[in-house]
Amino acid sequence: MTIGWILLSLMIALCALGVVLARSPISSAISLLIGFVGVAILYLALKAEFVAAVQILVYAGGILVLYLFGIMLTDNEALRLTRQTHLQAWPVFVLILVLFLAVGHKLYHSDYTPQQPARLLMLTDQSQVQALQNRLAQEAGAAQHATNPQRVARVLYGDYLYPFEAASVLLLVAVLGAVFLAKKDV
Amino acid sequence: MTDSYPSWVGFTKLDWALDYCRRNSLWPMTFGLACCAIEMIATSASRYDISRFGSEVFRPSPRQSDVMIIAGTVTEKMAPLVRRLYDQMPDPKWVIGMGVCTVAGGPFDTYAVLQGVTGLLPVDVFVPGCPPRPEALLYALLKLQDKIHRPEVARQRNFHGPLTDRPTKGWMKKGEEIPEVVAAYESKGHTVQSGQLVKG
Amino acid sequence: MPGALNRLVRMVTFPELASGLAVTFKWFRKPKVTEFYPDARPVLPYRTKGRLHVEIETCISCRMCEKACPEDCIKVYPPPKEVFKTDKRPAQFYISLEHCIHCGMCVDPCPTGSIHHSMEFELATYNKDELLFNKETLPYDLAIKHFRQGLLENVEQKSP
Amino acid sequence: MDWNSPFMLTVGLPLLKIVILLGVVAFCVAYTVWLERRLLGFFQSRVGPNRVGPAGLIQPIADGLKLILKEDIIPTNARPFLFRIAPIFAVVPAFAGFAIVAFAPPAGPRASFLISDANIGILYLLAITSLGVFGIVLGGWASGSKYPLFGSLRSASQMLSYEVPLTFSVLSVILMAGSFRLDDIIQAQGKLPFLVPLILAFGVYVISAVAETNRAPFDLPEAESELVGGFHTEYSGMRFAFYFLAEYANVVLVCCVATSLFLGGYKIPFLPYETLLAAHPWTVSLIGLAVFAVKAVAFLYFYIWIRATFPRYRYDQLLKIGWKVLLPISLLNLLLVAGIKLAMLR
Repeated sequence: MTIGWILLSLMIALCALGVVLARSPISSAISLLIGFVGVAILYLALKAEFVAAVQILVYAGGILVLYLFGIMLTDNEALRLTRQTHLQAWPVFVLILVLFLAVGHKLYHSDYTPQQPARLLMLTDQSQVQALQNRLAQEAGAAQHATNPQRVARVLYGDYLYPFEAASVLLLVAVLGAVFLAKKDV
Repeated sequence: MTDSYPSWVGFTKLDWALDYCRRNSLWPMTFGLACCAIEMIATSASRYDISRFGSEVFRPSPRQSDVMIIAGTVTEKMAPLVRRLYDQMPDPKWVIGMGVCTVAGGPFDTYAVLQGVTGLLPVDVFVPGCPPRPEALLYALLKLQDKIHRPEVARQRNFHGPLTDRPTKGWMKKGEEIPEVVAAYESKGHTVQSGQLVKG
Repeated sequence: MPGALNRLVRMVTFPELASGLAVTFKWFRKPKVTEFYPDARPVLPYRTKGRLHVEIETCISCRMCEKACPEDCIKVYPPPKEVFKTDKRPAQFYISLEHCIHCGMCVDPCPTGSIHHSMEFELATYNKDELLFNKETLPYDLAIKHFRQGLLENVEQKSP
Repeated sequence: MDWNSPFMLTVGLPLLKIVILLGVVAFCVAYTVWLERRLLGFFQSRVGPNRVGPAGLIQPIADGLKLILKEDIIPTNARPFLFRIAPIFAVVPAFAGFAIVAFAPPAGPRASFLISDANIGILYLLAITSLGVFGIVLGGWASGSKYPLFGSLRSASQMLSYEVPLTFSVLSVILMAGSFRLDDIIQAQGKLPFLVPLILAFGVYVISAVAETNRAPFDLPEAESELVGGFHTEYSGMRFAFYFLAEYANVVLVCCVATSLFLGGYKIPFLPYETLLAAHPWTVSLIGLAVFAVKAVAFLYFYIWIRATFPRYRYDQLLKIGWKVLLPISLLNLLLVAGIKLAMLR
């Protein structure tokens, strides 16, 4: 399993590199597709089937096709004739490396365990923490028999209802803005 | 060797089977140049129904077609395009020249019309007629199928003989009397003997 | 209000699409119109203009057909003069199906009715040369001629 | 051979099932082509292919072998690598979708007629079929020619547009059944197929499924009169056969899914399958398979009937139907179903 995980992570990392470094935009899109599929397999290995399916459905089947649209409708010859450099990639690479090391260091030295929801970390009162932990344990017991989508739904529409709704309002605003911008005469 | 097997075991060659597939799946190109195209369309329509031979899949793209039916007059201006479409077809490919225009220019003896497409393309089967009947095109298709399956038939000269490996039942043979005609003659007191009318 | 209701019902039930489907289904159930050509002989009209048949025995080498032909696909070679006095049959007779457009213009001027259309349409060849017929290779069928003559008799009998 | 060994249970048996299913599906797809050609012939008052073998039954084999034997052309302007792999992108999702279709009730603990009893079955199906668009888009782009490019662009936008109402109509089924598993959905239709309560969703599903599989009257991507052959104009021989296979595999998949979601799958209403299954497992399973096949073929017949009847839509009409008619209808239907479900819970 570990070897499989390492191979998969390597594949995803290579695909991510391919997205950034590939000269042809279509190669970028293809490696992005393979990366998405790899991430979906990773989710499957973590028993998060719902997220895996949504990952493929939304990112690979929807958004990436729109990217391909954009690529195909651009003037490919002109793009090929333009001299391209990857000089910008180096400072970005250094920045990402620093960020990665910082987050890794912080994670390595913290007592954060992924089982706890983020809300648990924000609480300071020990009794509150205990109560919440009890409730979570109960819910986990109940969720043991629930299917994966049900568990996702419970988290999404229970613990994180307000952020979820806020995000949808934000998206709606973005959609309206896009329509407004794209319309020639309002 | 064949004696040691039961009689229902058939022996064949792989080539035979592959040629059988090829000849029964001749997809023509959607490609008409003049009035013969109308007859070609009629051939694919309900009454003559070219689909019975597996050839109704008229492909719009030369890449997927097997047989090009040059249906009509090939003008000098169109000739390079016809050749180009032929070149774009993948092997193995065949050509049926339909109508007298493709044989020798037909009625158009002018500077603008190619006097026969033999110099342009290798034509497998010629169908004379102006335009030929849909059945004539079907006959040409059958002849082409014969040629694919038994290439040796194309080398021998046969003057409109019957198809070599297909029984043509109910066909009129040379010198054979048509029953209705004979009946009509006999009602008038005449007789017909070996194709000759004998007045009674 | 009933109009609006009607419109709503039409919007939901798509009667146009249903009637279209009904039409195709009607044809699905009907007997088919296809002729099974190689297995069954097609019923051709009486005046089908098939391949030209020439009865060399009755031809008098008058070259009327040659002159009438708009495509110059007929070539008649009359016999030498001495022979012609007694035997008027052509020395050679060419019909080129490479050019023949089956117009029938050669049939009408023929004084002896030696040249006429047949019902033959199976003319496809592998070789272009086979479309040129001469006196020896020109097959013809008297039965067809008689059939056509019988037809003409019938027509004459019908029209007073 | 030890059928109870863990290796057989986890690897051997599923692999065997996959091989059998692939064979069966490929066979079904080939004869779907034959059925379509025969039925189209009947609809057009002719007979269709009937001379190659008895009733033309060898026709699909002849076509397939011929296509495999044809020359494989890669145009000069094409991107060779993408051009080669694009048909695979089209075929794999079409066949992978069959993994979760429950064809018949299980005859035993290890004799089920489906490969994966995943609890996200329908979501997996939607995800996998949404990948099919890549084969079309990449194939059209890699051909290096304008008609395939236009065909693939049309196809992609059409498939993206119709995926939304399709998903919404499927969601209402999921809401009714309360599960993503196809088997649960079929079990929920024991008394009444979802066709009756969800007639609106069924209509939306049929229309968007026809559009998703790029079939007439929504066969815009390969509109011969405008674009030569759509995205597969430049493809010949075996690669074209792959596209052909993918298209018809998608058709068969849509028929199977419609049977499972709306027509009650292998169930006959009011027939107590469970008690019968305990008594005669194999008989009931095979009867269930036959019922499924009959329903799927009936849906396929309807599919071909539609193709034989309606003319092709114009492109703007197509998108208008997708976004302005089907999407509101399917949303409304979803809200209705959710409301009824909520009222029933109370």
